[in-house]
Formats: sequence, C-alpha cells, structure tokens
Amino acid sequence: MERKTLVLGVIGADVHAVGNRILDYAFTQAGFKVINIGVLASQEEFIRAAIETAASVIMVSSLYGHGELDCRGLREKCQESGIGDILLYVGGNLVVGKQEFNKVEKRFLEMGFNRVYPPGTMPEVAIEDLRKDLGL
Amino acid sequence: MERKTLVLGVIGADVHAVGNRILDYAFTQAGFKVINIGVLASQEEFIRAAIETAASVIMVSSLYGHGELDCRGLREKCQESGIGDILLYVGGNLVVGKQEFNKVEKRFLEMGFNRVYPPGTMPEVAIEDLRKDLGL
Amino acid sequence: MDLANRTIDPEEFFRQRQEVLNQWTTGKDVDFEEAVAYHKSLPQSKVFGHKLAEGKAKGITFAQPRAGVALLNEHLELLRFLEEEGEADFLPTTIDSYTRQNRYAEAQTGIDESRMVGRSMLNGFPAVNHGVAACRRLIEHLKVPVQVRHGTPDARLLAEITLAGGFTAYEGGGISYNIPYAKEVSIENTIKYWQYVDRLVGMYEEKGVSINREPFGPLTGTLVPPSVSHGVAVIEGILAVAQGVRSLTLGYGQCGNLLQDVAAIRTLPLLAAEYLNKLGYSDFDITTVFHQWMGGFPQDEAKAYGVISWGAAAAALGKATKVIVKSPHEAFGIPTKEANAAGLRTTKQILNMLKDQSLPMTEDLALEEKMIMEETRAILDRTLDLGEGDIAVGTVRAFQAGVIDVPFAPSRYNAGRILPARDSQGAVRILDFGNLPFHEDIKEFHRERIALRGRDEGRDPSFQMVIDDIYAIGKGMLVGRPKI
Amino acid sequence: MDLANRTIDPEEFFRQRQEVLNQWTTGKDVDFEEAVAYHKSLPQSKVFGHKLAEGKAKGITFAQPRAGVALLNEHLELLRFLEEEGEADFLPTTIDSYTRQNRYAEAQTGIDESRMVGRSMLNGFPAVNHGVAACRRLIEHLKVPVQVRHGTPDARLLAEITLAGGFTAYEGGGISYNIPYAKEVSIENTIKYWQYVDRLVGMYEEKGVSINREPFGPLTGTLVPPSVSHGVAVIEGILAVAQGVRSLTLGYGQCGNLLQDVAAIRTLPLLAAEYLNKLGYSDFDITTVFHQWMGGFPQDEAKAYGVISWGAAAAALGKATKVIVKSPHEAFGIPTKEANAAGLRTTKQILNMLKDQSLPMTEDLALEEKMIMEETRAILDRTLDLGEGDIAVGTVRAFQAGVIDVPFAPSRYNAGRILPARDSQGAVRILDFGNLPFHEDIKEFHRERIALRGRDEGRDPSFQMVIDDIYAIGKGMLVGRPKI
Repeated sequence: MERKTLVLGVIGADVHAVGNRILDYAFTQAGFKVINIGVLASQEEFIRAAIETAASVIMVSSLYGHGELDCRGLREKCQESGIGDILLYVGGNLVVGKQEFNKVEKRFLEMGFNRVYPPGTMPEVAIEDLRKDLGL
Repeated sequence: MERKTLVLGVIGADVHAVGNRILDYAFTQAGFKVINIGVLASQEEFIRAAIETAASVIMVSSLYGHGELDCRGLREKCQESGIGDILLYVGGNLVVGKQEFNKVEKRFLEMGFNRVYPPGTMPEVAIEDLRKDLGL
Repeated sequence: MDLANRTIDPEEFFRQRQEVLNQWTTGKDVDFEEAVAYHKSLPQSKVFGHKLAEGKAKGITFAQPRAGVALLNEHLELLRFLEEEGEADFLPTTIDSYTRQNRYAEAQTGIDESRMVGRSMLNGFPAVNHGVAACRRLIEHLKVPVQVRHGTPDARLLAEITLAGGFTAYEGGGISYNIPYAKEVSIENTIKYWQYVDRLVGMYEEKGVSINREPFGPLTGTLVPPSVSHGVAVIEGILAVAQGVRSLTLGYGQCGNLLQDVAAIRTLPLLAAEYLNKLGYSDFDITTVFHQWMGGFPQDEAKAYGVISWGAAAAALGKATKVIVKSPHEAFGIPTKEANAAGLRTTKQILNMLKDQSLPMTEDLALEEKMIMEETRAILDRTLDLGEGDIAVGTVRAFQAGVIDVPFAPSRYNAGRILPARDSQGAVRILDFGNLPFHEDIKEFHRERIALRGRDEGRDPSFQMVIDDIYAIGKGMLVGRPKI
Repeated sequence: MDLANRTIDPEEFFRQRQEVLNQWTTGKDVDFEEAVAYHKSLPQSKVFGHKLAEGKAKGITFAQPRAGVALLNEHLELLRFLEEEGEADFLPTTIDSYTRQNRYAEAQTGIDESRMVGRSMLNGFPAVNHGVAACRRLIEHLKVPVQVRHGTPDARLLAEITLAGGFTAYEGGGISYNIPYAKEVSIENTIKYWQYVDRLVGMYEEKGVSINREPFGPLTGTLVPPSVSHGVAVIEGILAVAQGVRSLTLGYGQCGNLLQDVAAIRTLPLLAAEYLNKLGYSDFDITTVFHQWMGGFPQDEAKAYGVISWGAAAAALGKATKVIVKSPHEAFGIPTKEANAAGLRTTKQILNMLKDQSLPMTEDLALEEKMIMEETRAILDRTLDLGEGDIAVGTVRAFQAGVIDVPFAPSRYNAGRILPARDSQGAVRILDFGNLPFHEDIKEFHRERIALRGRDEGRDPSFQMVIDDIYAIGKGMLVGRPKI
C-alpha cells in the first residue's frame, strides 16, 4: 500500500503542543507519513512543507480561538502555489467561545476546507475520513 | 406593647421539622406569642388553634411540593369558622419543582393568602411584614 | 408490650397480610408465588443486591438519584432519562407524601389532577394506587436495578405491591421512617410494621429471591451526630436480619467535615457486623450508602454543583458502595429531569476521578473513628440493657429515656433534648447531651471542641450557634460564623 | 554567554528601555515617576501583594478567574461581571495570543475586526495596543486587585505599559513563558527579557510600590511531574528576587491525585525559601497559587463542574493562597462571562465549605512530600553545579543537558525526552527519565509505581499509556485504563 504524506501543524500564534504530539503518533500508527511542522506555524510553512514532500493533505490544528483569522486565505495561497487541489483539514477550538458547531463548520467550508472537526474529536475520526478521501 | 399571637405549623402530609423549629425560635425572639402546632397539621388544626388562642395570624409552611393541594380552601374554611379576616401567611417550596415565583405567588394570593414567601426566605423578612401588617 | 426481636409467627403474619392487602383495591393483585417466579425471570443485572455486592468487591462507588412523579408514563420517561443522560448506576422510585401517610384517596386526587393540569401535582410516584402491573412495566423498561424510596411509617401495603411488582430493593425502617417522618405514631407500632416488611423480604430470600433492604441513614438530615444515626442504622439492621433479610445497605448523611464523614462511613459496617455477630447472626452482606448533603442548599446552581461535588468526593474517599445524589435545583424542591441528570453526571465525574484514591489512615481520622465507635457502642449497649437483651424492646425504651435522641425530629416519641453544633473544623459535635448515655470522657471531648469554636468566634455556645449552622450552607459556609 | 544572575546594570537597563518603549507607539506614554505616583494613589484594597499576604496570614484560599476580550469597554464589563456575579477575589487581564508573540499589528487587526463583527475576534485583551490610560480605566472601575496573565516570551513592553497602567501583579517568567509558549526563542534570551521585567518590578518596589510577580506554574499543563515544575518555579523565584522582586507567588498545576497535589502545594514555598536563603536572599514574601486541572476537560458542563470542584477541593485542602479557576465551557475554549462566573461560584462554595479543614499529615503524604523535595533538590543542585553557582547560566545549561525537561513542550530548547505517566492512584510518575539527574532510589520508586499500574492493567508501560492518560479526564477518568 502506498504511504500517503500529511503535513501536520498548529497554525498562527498558537502554542498548544500536546494534541500535536498525539496526532503525530496516531497518524503515524495508522500508516501515514507525517511531516510535523509543530506549533506557531504560518500558512507559508504549511504550503512549503506540502510542496517539498508532495503531501496529499494539510492538517491544520487551532486550539486558541484565533483559527478564523489565521486560516483565512489558505486555500487561495495553495492555489497560487500550484497545489490548489490539496486536501485541507482543520480542527480544534476554531473560534472564540462556545458557538454552534454547524455555523463554524459552514464558515470554514466556505473558506475552502474539506473537513472541519469540532473540539474533542478523536484521531480515529480523522483517520477514517483520510482513508475515505484518499481512497485507501 | 401588646404581644400578638401567631399560629405556626407545617401543613398536610409534610414532615419537615427543622425550619419549623427555627421559625418558632425566631418569632418568639422577635416578641410574638407562638402557638406551634408542628408538622403534619391539617387546615382544621390551624383554624382550631387560631380560634382557641385568638391569634392574629396563621403562618403556614409547606416544604414538600404539595402546598397547592393542601392550602386550597383554607380562606373559605376560616370564613365559615368566623375568623374570615385573619391574616394568612404561607411560605416554602410551595409547588413541585422550580417554577417562576411570581406565578406561584399570584396563585396563592388568589387563594386568599396575604403574604407568600419563596424558598430560602429568612425569618427577618416575615417578621418585618408582621410588624407592618399588625401595626406594631 | 408484645414486641420482641424474633421472627414473626407465620400465623400472625398471614393474619396481618389479609388486613394489609385489603387496605386499598390494588392489594388484591398480589400473588406471592407468582411474584417469586416473576423475580426469578429477571436478569441478574436488574437485581439490586447482586450489583451492590459486585461494586463492593471492586471497591467502587455507585451513583443513585431520587426521582418520582405522579403518572406512570411520565415516571418511566423520567427514570429512562436518568439512566441514559444521567448515567445512573441504580434507579429509585420515590413515593409521594400522601402514600407515605397511607392516604391513598388523596394520592388518587393527585393523580387525577396531574392528568388534568398536565404537570405532576405529587412529589412522587403513588405506587400503591398504580399497582403491581404498573411497577412491573417500570422494571421491564429499565436496565439497572430499581429501589423503592419513600418515608412511610406503615409501608406494609407499599412493600407487598412494589416487591410483587419486581422492585429488588426497599428503603426504610421502623425508626428511620418514623422519627423523621411522623408526629403521632409510636415506635412500637412502626417496629412491628417494619418487622412485617422485613419478614416479607425474608420470605422472598427463602425462595431464592434477593431483595436489598436499606434503613434510611440521614434521619432528619440536619446536624445528626454520626453515633446517633449509626445507632439507629445498626438497630434496624439487626431487626431486619432477624426476619430473614440478607442484603443490607446501611446509610449515613454527609455532615460536611471530610475526616468525620470518612470515619463515619468506614465505621458503619464494622459496627453493624460487630453487633450482628454478637447477637448470633451471620448470614448477611453489608454495603454502605452515603447521602450527599441533606440540609439546606444554595439557590445558585453553580454553588449547588460545589455542594454536590463535595458530597461525591467524600463518598468516593470513604469508599461508600453507593451515593445518593442531589441536584442543582435542590433549594427549590423537586428538580427537572435535566437538573437531576446533571447532578448525577457531576457526581459520576468525581467518582470516576477518585475511584483509585482513598484517604489514608491518620491520627485524626483514627480519633474520629474511635469516637464514633465508642459513642455508638454506648448507645447500643444501653439500648440492649434497657431491653434486657431484646433490641426491639430496648429501642422503644431507649427513645422513651432519650438514650437515642434525634435532633429536629417531628415525632413526639423522640425526646428532642440533644442539641448538636459544629466545631471549628465543621465536624458535628454535641452541645447538649440530653440523656445520651455517654461516658464523661466522651462528653469532655465534645465540650472542648465546641468551646474552641466559641473562643474562635468570641461567643458562648448557644442555640443561635445551631441556627447559624443550619443556615450556613445556603450561604456558602459549613460553619455558621457570626457576622463580623 | 554574558548571562548572569545579578541585578541588571542601570545603564544597560536604560539602553534596553529606549528600545522597548519604541516597539509600539503606545510605549511613549510610559512615565515611570508619574506611574509610581499613580500607584501610590491606589487604595491598599487594590494592591495584589497586600491582599495575598492578608489571606496567607488568615490561612484562606482566594479565587481568581482567567478573562480577556479584545475591546476595552467589553473587557471592563466582563471583569465587573466576574467581580459582582462571580465573587472573584482577584481579577485577571488575560492577554491575546498576538500580543504574546509581539505581533501588535495583527492584534490591531483583531481589535478592528472585533469592532466590525461585534464579537471578540481575539482570545484576550491586547493591552499594548490599548495603552496606559486604558489600563488605568480598568483599575479605577474595579474593586479588587488585577493581574496581567499572558504567555509572552518577551513581555518587556507589555510590562512597562500595564505596570504604568496600575496593574499590581504580573504573571510569567523566562522559563515558564518560553518553554510552553515558544518554539524558536532561546532560554538565554527569555531569561534576559524577564530579568528586565523583574528589574522593572524591583524599581517600583524600591519606590515603595508593591508589584506581585508570579511565575507560571503549570508549564504545559499536561502530566508535568511536580519536581519539574517546582524546579522551574524556584529558579524563576530566585531570578526575580535577584532583581528586587519581593512579593512572589509560586504556582502548581493540579495533577489530580489528592495526596500528590497537597504534597506539591505544601512543599513549593518550603523549597523556594530554602534555595533563596541558601543563595543569600532574605527580603521576600512567598505565597502559592494552585491551578485547577489544566488538561483536557469533559464537554458536558455537569461533568466540568465536577472537575472544577475537585480542583477547588485540592486547593483548599492544600491551603494554597489562591486558586485559578476553570469554567464549565473549558472544553470549548473561551467561556461566556456567565460560564466563567459560574465556575467561580462553584469554586467559592467549595473554598468556603473547606476553609476550616485541612488534610492531616500521614505516612503517604509525608512520602509524597519527601519524593518531591528530593527530586526538586536533585534538579536544582545539578543546575547550580552546571552554572558554577550561577542559577541563570545553570538553567541554560540544564535545559541543554535535559537536566530540566518539560513534557509536551513546543520549544526546541527543551530536550523533550522524559515521558510521564500516571500510577494506579492517578499520581504523575515518570516512565522515561531522559537526563533528569535522579538518584537510582528515586528512579526505582517511579518504576515500581508504574509497573504496579501495568500489572493492574495487564499491559507493559508505553506511550499508549501516556496518550490514554491525556484523554482520560475528557472521558471522566483520571487514569487512562485500556478498554476492557
């Protein structure tokens, strides 16, 4: 079986490192090649890593509430960089405060993300979606 | 100063004795003559005690949620017994569950009570009302 | 008096039974042999005593709510909600106050009015009026074991109907469902009523059907010294086992001081086993139940969650077999099902976090345990003396003499002479001993602790201190300090 | 390296100051002498260190929330709400994440967008952008003392502005606001940045103005062994006092096992005083802060109240001077003001009920204290050795060598080699020691405890055990047991 590559990171000024370590472990265990760019990652760092490793998916975490500001324009930047079709997943506490998730999800889907996950999602959910979206 | 007499009791099938003991103590300390008929008191026992002691007020407690069933018709029975003008106070957890107090109060005022107290009222509140209503 | 602590004569039992089953029309549907067969058809997962014994072996604490409404469908819906959304380990059926006073006609009015106005006008489920088949419908639609919880001095008919209805646990006792729940009923009578209930349970046990029995531990729920409630619990345990009860859950209501509460829940089964063995009984299994704070609650829900959590923590650290849970609506009386389930989930969270932890033995904890053991033994030994060896007779005389004395009880058969108050750490001590048969050493210990508090507060111990303690929790405090 | 643990040379300080105050336009409004006068005009009731010292003397525990939004009026409204409805003893001003990275232009975008969309687009209050006068408006409209809480590796400008703005307490430190909050910033640099902040506080102190300093205790907030966070707290305390800080609050994040948590909060000030004295410092006042559970929270609010309550109980029983409070919305990030106030009231209820109680000393508690003391001393002694007596130099080398090693930290200046896991009672132990300078006896103790858990669960200790522990509380458990 082909080993697909994922770029994993925590976007913006966010320093939440615990979940990042766990996702890295879980995705690696599930058979993916994980390029982990860690916390405090800019949009440019995600894209650069994705191009360099020919990744199939960019997986963005945001735990600190600024996700909306930080993620805007990521799809457009991907298009400009020639990887416009790459899968974009995002998850975490994406907005400030407890908001209805379906509204949050809608906002991020409109921004060009393929999958949006609420707080507390287990890695297994994303792994299943990855397999589906990548035809594994 | 004239010492006014109060009949104090817990109506119906209610056995909550702690508050009854405290009210007895507080009203007595405040200078009233307290005729305490205790828990499990019927409407008839309240009225009989009020007539026998020429009481100015009947003070009904109900802590167990059946207050609405137990208090119905008390004003009418007082009228039939010739003490139709006696002051009727009631307080406690008067209905089953957490309901808006102003609706509960309205229901009991319509039943002929002069004062209705919500859960957690301190004795001092009732003592002040007693002084006002009795012109002390 | 013709009272005695011995198995009811079968002839006498069946004479009473005729009378009891005729007290209300639903009594005619009780058929003991058929009920035994029905119980045997139930899976073990629905048998209260079985699950309690499992939990005790594993050292975990289960959570159980209180709940009951007037109508069958609504009551079933409520219990299913608590099972699903509240993650309840055990379920209750709380009985309404009219049924508790055997006023079945008034309960019927309550049922009818509830149907009319579309909300429960009763504070519980009137199981006698609903009858055997309705009870079985509950048991069949619920996954976990269900207990009858009430406060009924004469609960013979209620027991006949609910046990035939498939309930596998029954709360109450001749003292604990009299003294805090009645004004004019003699202890002699209620002990007899409850010997009947215990004998009925014994008959089920003899047929191989497990019915758990639980004396009501907290009594008046307000500043009851542990030795007083322990004395009553042990007596009711003895009275029950004497009639053939085997699965026994003894209860204690949280006082609020962690050390005293843990000491109390740990000593309770030891004392019961000690006196049961002493009187020659050996065929019993004792588990414990810890009641979260039974006194006044803060009206604010966030604060109520704090009180609930502290009760859950004490239950877990004391390794009680189960804990009876309050809701964030407690200050307003009966909770919505959502609030009830929320109290359960808060409790479960604490129980799960603490299930691997316990309070280690310390000098202070050992002292609390020693005091509770000595005081309880003093009460029980004097009670046995007064009864010339018969605990039933002794109990009646002990209440007459004030040797057993429950604070703030409505019953005129209770002396009502003792006065409890908290010490500076919030433990419940005794300010006025009445006729409690305590040695001078014990009394000196209590006096010293209360005197220390008096010094802390710059006032002499008095009834005002007691009142302050009763109001304290509603104001967020354990000890009722004077305003500064 | 030109780093050393000695008072910054005044010339160097004023050289840096020019630079710092020019980092953003609001820096020009800082006037030190005028700020000193402003502080002296504040009533003592608004001075953080003063109230802390009072509480410490009385043996009570205060409650403080986290809170911050983008706009001034909304932030003030939020804090007033927490003061009134939450009964907060201390207030915070939590700073947004852009400001923490010194990205003031992005913070400005966040302010502007927040104005436009009518809700806070920032996770805190961007105090640098708002400037000195805005800060003073907060202080003037609030009754209780207010602290700056953030997570800023280079917090020099933020300190200049907020302290001139009347804040009387400032969280952070060169290690605790670097290792968990930055990826690429060297420890040498952040120690220097924080020596500047501490020196600034020292200058206020020399003018008779009390500014409390609080290193951030919980670090990454996830399974941090107490000796690791204690080591960091003591070092930051020394670095602060060396610059003239006097009012010092040392912190610890709840691990979840009551004995370990109480042992930790009790030993923290002892260890700090021991090393401060050893290095020749004597003019300081140490208080403690206990952080309620910093790891994942259950999404269910009722369960979250349980976690909050358990943190409050541990803080009270450990006699921490203050406790930092979580909200029932914790699993979703930043709470509404109502949820924040509810978490406070739950906490206050527990603190009030437990204020007269403490956990008595026991063999188990003494053992936990002994382990924490020995482990922390091992880390500190080796750090001092590595620095040839200089704690600042030693710290840089200790991180290089993995002698200090924080689990799950984002910083590449942290070795990241140790692996913690819970034992069967939920206490945090160490599975892989990396280069922690522990004696074989200490290591054997940890290995034994974790091996016991492995036996309980029928599996070998591994990273999966660690992951299970991280997810556990979200699922209601403390110890992450495998599914059965």
